[in-house]
Amino acid sequence: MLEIPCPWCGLRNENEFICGGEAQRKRPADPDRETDEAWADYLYNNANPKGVVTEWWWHVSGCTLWFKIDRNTLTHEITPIEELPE
Amino acid sequence: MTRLANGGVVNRQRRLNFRFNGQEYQGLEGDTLASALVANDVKVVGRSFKYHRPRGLLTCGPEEPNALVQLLSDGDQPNLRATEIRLTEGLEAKSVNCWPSARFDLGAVNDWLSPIIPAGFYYKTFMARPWDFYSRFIRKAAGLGRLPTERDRGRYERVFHHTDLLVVGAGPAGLRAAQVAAISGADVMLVDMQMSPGGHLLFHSREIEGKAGAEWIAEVTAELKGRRNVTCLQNTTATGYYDHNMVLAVEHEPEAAWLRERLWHIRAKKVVIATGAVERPLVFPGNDRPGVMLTDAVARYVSRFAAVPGQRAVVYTNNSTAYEHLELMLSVGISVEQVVDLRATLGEAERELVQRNSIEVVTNGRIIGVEGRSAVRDVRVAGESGIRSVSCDLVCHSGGWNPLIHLYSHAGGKSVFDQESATFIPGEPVQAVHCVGAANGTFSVAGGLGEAAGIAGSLVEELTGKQLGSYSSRPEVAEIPYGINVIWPEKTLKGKAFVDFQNDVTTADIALAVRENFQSIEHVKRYTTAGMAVDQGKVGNPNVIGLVTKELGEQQGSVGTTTFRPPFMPVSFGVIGGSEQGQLIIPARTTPITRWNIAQGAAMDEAGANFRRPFYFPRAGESMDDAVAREARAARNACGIYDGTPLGTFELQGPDTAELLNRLYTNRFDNLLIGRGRFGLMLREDGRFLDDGVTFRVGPHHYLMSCGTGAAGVVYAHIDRLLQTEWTDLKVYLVNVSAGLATMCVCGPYARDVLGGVETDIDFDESFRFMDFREGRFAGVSVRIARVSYTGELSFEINVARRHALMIWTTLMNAGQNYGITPIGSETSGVLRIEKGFVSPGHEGDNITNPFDAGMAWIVDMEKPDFIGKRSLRRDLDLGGERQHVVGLLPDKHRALVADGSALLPDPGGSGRSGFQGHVTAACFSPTLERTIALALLKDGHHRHGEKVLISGLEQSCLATVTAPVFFDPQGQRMRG
Amino acid sequence: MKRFSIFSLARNALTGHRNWGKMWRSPDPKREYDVIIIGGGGHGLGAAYFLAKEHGITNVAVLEKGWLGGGNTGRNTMTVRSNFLREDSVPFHEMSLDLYHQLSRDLNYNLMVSQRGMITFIQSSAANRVALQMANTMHIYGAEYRMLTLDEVKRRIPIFDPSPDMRLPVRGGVYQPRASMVRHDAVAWGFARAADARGVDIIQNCEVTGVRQEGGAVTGVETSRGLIKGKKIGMAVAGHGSVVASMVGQRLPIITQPLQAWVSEPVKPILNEIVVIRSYYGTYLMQSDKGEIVVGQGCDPYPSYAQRGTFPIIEDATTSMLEVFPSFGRLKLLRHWAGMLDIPYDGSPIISKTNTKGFYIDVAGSGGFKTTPAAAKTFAHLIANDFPHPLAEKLGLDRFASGRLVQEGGVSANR
Amino acid sequence: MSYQVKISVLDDFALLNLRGTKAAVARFETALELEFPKGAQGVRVRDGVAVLNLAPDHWWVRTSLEDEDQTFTSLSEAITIEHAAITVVSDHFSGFSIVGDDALLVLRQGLSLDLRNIATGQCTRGSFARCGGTLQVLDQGYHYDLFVEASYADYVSAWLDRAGGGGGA
Repeated sequence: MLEIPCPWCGLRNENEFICGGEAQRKRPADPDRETDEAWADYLYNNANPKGVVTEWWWHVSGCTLWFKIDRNTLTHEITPIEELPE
Repeated sequence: MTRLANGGVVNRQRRLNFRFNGQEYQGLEGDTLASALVANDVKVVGRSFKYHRPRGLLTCGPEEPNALVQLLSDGDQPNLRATEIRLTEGLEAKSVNCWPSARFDLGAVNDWLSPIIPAGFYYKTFMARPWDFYSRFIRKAAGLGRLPTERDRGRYERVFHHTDLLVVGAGPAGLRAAQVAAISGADVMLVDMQMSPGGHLLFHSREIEGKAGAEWIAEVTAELKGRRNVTCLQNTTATGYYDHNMVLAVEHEPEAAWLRERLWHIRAKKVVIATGAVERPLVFPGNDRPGVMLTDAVARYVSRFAAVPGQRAVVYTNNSTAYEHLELMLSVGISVEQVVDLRATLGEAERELVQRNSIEVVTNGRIIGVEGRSAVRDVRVAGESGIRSVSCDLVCHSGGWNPLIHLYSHAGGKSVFDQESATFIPGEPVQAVHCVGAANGTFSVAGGLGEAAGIAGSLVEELTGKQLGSYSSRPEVAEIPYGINVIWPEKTLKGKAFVDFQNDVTTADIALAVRENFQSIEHVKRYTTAGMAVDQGKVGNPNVIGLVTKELGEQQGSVGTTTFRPPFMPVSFGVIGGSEQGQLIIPARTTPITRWNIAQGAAMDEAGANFRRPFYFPRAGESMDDAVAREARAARNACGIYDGTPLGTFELQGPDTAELLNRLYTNRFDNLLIGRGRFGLMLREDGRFLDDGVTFRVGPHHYLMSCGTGAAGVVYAHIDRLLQTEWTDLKVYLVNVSAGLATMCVCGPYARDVLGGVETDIDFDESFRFMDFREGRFAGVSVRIARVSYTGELSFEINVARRHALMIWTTLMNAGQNYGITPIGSETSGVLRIEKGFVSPGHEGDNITNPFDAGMAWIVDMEKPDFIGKRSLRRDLDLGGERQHVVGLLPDKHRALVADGSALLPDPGGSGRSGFQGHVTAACFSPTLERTIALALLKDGHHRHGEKVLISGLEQSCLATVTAPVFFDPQGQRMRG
Repeated sequence: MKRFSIFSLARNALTGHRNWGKMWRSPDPKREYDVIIIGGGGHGLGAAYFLAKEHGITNVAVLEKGWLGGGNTGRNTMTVRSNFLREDSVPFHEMSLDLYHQLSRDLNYNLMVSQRGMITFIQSSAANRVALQMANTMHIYGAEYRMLTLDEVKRRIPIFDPSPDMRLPVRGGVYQPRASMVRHDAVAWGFARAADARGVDIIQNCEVTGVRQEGGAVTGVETSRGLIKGKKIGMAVAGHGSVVASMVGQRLPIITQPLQAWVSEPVKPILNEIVVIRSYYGTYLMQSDKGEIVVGQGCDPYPSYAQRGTFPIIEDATTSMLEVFPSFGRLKLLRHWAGMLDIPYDGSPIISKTNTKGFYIDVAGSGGFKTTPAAAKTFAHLIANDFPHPLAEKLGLDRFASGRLVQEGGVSANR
Repeated sequence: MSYQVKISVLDDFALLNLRGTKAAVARFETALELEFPKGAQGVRVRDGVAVLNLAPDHWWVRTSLEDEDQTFTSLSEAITIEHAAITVVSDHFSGFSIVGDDALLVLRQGLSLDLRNIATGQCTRGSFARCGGTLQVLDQGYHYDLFVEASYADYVSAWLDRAGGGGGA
């Protein structure tokens, strides 16, 4: 059971969060200018690496913040990468 | 009876009667079932799984492979180990998987058939007929115990716990680690699976720092119990090590007496594993005969339970620990006929001990046979001076020690082969886990104590930052230095030599697997089933690995272990899932009107997001269809009322809310006026339906959005994610107010009359237009009322604070008495929806249609710069091609029965199409039109109006005409009037 | 290939089973092959078997980085079924079931295909609607999937004993009689033996670390045992689809997520059918021939390659199981593990060419054990002919470019 | 036979959900004459009005029921052009008070967070049983107030009854 570092609430058990997927899937600024192939890649494809990936996580039953962490998908080692905006 | 007159930790005043395999016996309080059987000279305790060979006790602990029993007297539990059952008055048990009895078992025929049923024989035969022809018999022979049929009444509990340092195992090393760590003030938790602390010190009287073992244990335990920062749990098994130092443990008899077991989720900052080791058997022909036991087990039965397993013993070993027990055995009258040592030379301490007690030792010795099918009679020993037969009734053997590295391995750590102790010990730890003592391959008590103190001290210093001063002293303990030399048996052995007692796997099976090119250890395990039984290879696996390595001609240690998987010991499903039974498995969410609905006798069913909603309100004698028809007619012709509270309701406030809505919905919202609402459609990025609903503009920067029940959670996540991860520049606050704001709908031609009958300052006349909302006082409380309609009728939706909801509801019911007000269920509102052809994301959406397919082009504004899903819609439009469209279906037979999900096929007599054409998304009998109607997805449906298609259901099929997807009041005059 | 039968068993008993010979050879890799299959599980070995048997292509190598069947083939719950929703996937899964039922005889290796039937409980009207939609669609393609009343459910499953105040009362079920259980390891071993006998080289401990290309076409693979040339490469590496496909720069619409399974201690036969408690966390369970209760549930809620799962999945599934089989409280969990599934966006398999010439992919999707023989057969057809098998036409990567997906699995809405 | 704990329903509480920028907070503080807590788990109390800091820009104001309207009005009037959201959510939540020596033995069955880190006079949000919960610590180890979304009230009270050791087999 993962222990995930929420920037506001600190370390919490995985059952308080929802995984938001790969963070580098940024929504294109102007989708109309995307080719069909680029748009399909954004919609459906993932890097899905075996190793470190930057992910969104949502502290849904806590402070409801969305935040990013680096997580190793093989060892589940987690590195917090977001400090709170003061 | 071979119970010693004194000694052991048993209460000789308290005799306990028990029955085993139909025989009456007596044991003492403090006995386990196993020790009581030993004290009563019971040799055969069970039958092996495959060959049904008679089996005796091999061990004295939880790793016991042979003595699996059905505990009849306590819940008829299957597959319990006799070594783990505390003896109680009136206990009754019998051996598993033998018929008619353990003494005489017909299954033993397999022992004679063994030549033609080697490992994996079932892959090579049983192919002449379908497997189920054979599996009927094979399944009966398989399976060990019998599962009871009546309900398990046990109460269980699940808890989360956090600690700084967790110590697993309260043997000498574990006790010392906890003792040292506790000094620092850090939170320490000590967990141990035995009934009382002490580990192997309970079984072997050893002196530590000049004190007797038992005295040392009592001292340390008292010290720990006296500290507030220490939690001690006995009779608690740590069963698994999971991510980020989460350890799962099962507490068997918690002090909260109404509980049978408690499951602990322990999140620790640091973990010390002090789980000790189990003795490894030697591999020799007949090593499974009743009366062949591990040396450590013999010592435990004698010293702990004063029960003597045999009178004339032969000791067979390849290491020094066997010699530690010789004097104990002699002291209780066991005559040591001979010691057979596989090694060429003995250690100096061992030689001195055997000379002192004039015991005959055969070095370079091998046991090449054991006689006695249900009790050992004699053994054949091959030494330098030839082969001799030695008569005996007990064979104590020791092949070395297997450190219990299960938890360390679950944590992700790899094990390494230690040549000196010839076993697998922990390597580089993964996660914050540290092994000490025998679990770390340190087989001396003194060494274990030193390690434990050193590691525990450094860990708590790291945790607390405090210096603890000197603590890693290495006490002197009287013990023989550990020495071992593992010699694997040659292939020329005659007779069955077992490596896995429970699954009956012999050295011949291992050789066969390797010969057939199953050379990975995982292949050998799966092909021979070695290590796959209930004991999961705790005693046998290292022997399997050693033999495979020898067969491959590799260097010992080069072939690794199979994967260690939780749980360390089997765990009852009761404690895993039994704490949230019945209504607690999934929350049943309620509204203030739920109890009223139930009181009215509504047929409740599951709606979205775990809400229970009334499906229809049957009156006496009414079927569902009758009730739904009555309710629908009331809504169309008089007045219907339903509870809309489960719908999602969100407040959006901020200067950029209009821009946000423009990007979320397919239609425009930036031109919505205050006091007005608008129906909006929300898509996913892939252009498919997410949800639809009405949003009102309450103030300059203040909107109220409503959405479908099931979609509420998904829509909230969708918007919140966009605000926090993509459009972080938009100033909008999103607040979920679904539960706090009750929503009630009054619809139908008399809706205005019913509302008029209530004291209010709100005017409900024609100036209150469709999609307007007004705020004011209603029945004495402040409300917001909107003209929104999901039924196609004139309809008013009343929003009121939850605390007033029931009062408003009953007020409306009273006001509507003489207007035929009728509560309508969601089955009925489903019928009304189909009659109006309102598209539902969950039915017609079906994850594949886009708004154009659903005939909702009117709500899609492709001129907007961007909205979620727009790019995907453009892709759909550009690619074109045949798509499934939403259509209406009118069955030729007016009263045809059409089931949801029925498939659509071409009209047999009609157009040249073939194959699957689509399916019915929602069908019903329409009381308004007095005929069956349906909505459906049909290939190229928009262009096939007027065509006939065949509705193919499981029970019956019927022809139907394709129409536009609306059957009643297409212009919507009733709801807009 | 030595024929296996009761007679060959008896004959070999006389010589102490010393002359059985190898099930498959362990050759050193040749410098070049016509076809290189990456992945020695059921799909990879099966594809090699069908290439040899149905297309006469035998100069084939199957490269496995670990031991045969060590991936998902050795980690599933042995269930094979074909109850699906879409016209583009029902026939494909039906073919898989048909092939399974004749595979023991074709391979002369007993896969222990036990036709137990599968009963999915219906606990809400929404569930009833989905069951009907499946039943009607499958009915069109001759696949039997019929509704059961509550009494019929109770008659078939004697130990079905739900508590009176169940949160979602069982009101009936939907039944696929042909759903079966198959001994998973035997699928890999059976295919390996038969493919090896036809000349296919099966090479274990040989990890592919790179794919060589020239002018947009593959020329071979770099492996832990050196370079192996080949103009056609088939990837069947369930759980590692993205990792291997990235070697040709191909991104895929999949996420790797653990799917756990666990077994109880073996007990005497008490349950024949495969039971699915769909509305309680998608829990399903059955009893193996050995007597163990085998249980599974949905995937873990986040991507992982760790081949182990998170415990709450087992807790929720156990609570669900105890709701319909309360006597299982005393039964004990013996062992739990996890496979790694490549979960596609629409939940259906991907058997397809890619942007790189000669590089073909078979991504099993959610639960690849049930599709093993059909995927192997259609994958072999694609590799041999460079155009898809009729039943796999709609299962290519092109469905993602056009957005015409084969929507079987639940789709995470906020993607 | 059950734990030493008294579980009862809280009925006299009003909750106002505040979202706002720094500028808005300054307005809130003057309106309530109370300095807002800074940082996670922070709570500030001034004669019966408590402000709980739930997230970087998210607070609850907890007061008595009869002060609900007056508090809402004074907060709303304090805001002019600042970006803020003030919402009465008293009806959105149901409250339970858990008091007794065994309070932690009940809470630890539903809360996976580390209760050692939440001291008297602090608050936090986390997953509780199968829904979310907001915890306010009145006396660490002894007296906790727990708020859950109102539609889960029946479920949580049945859950607490069971966790307390009561309820049938």
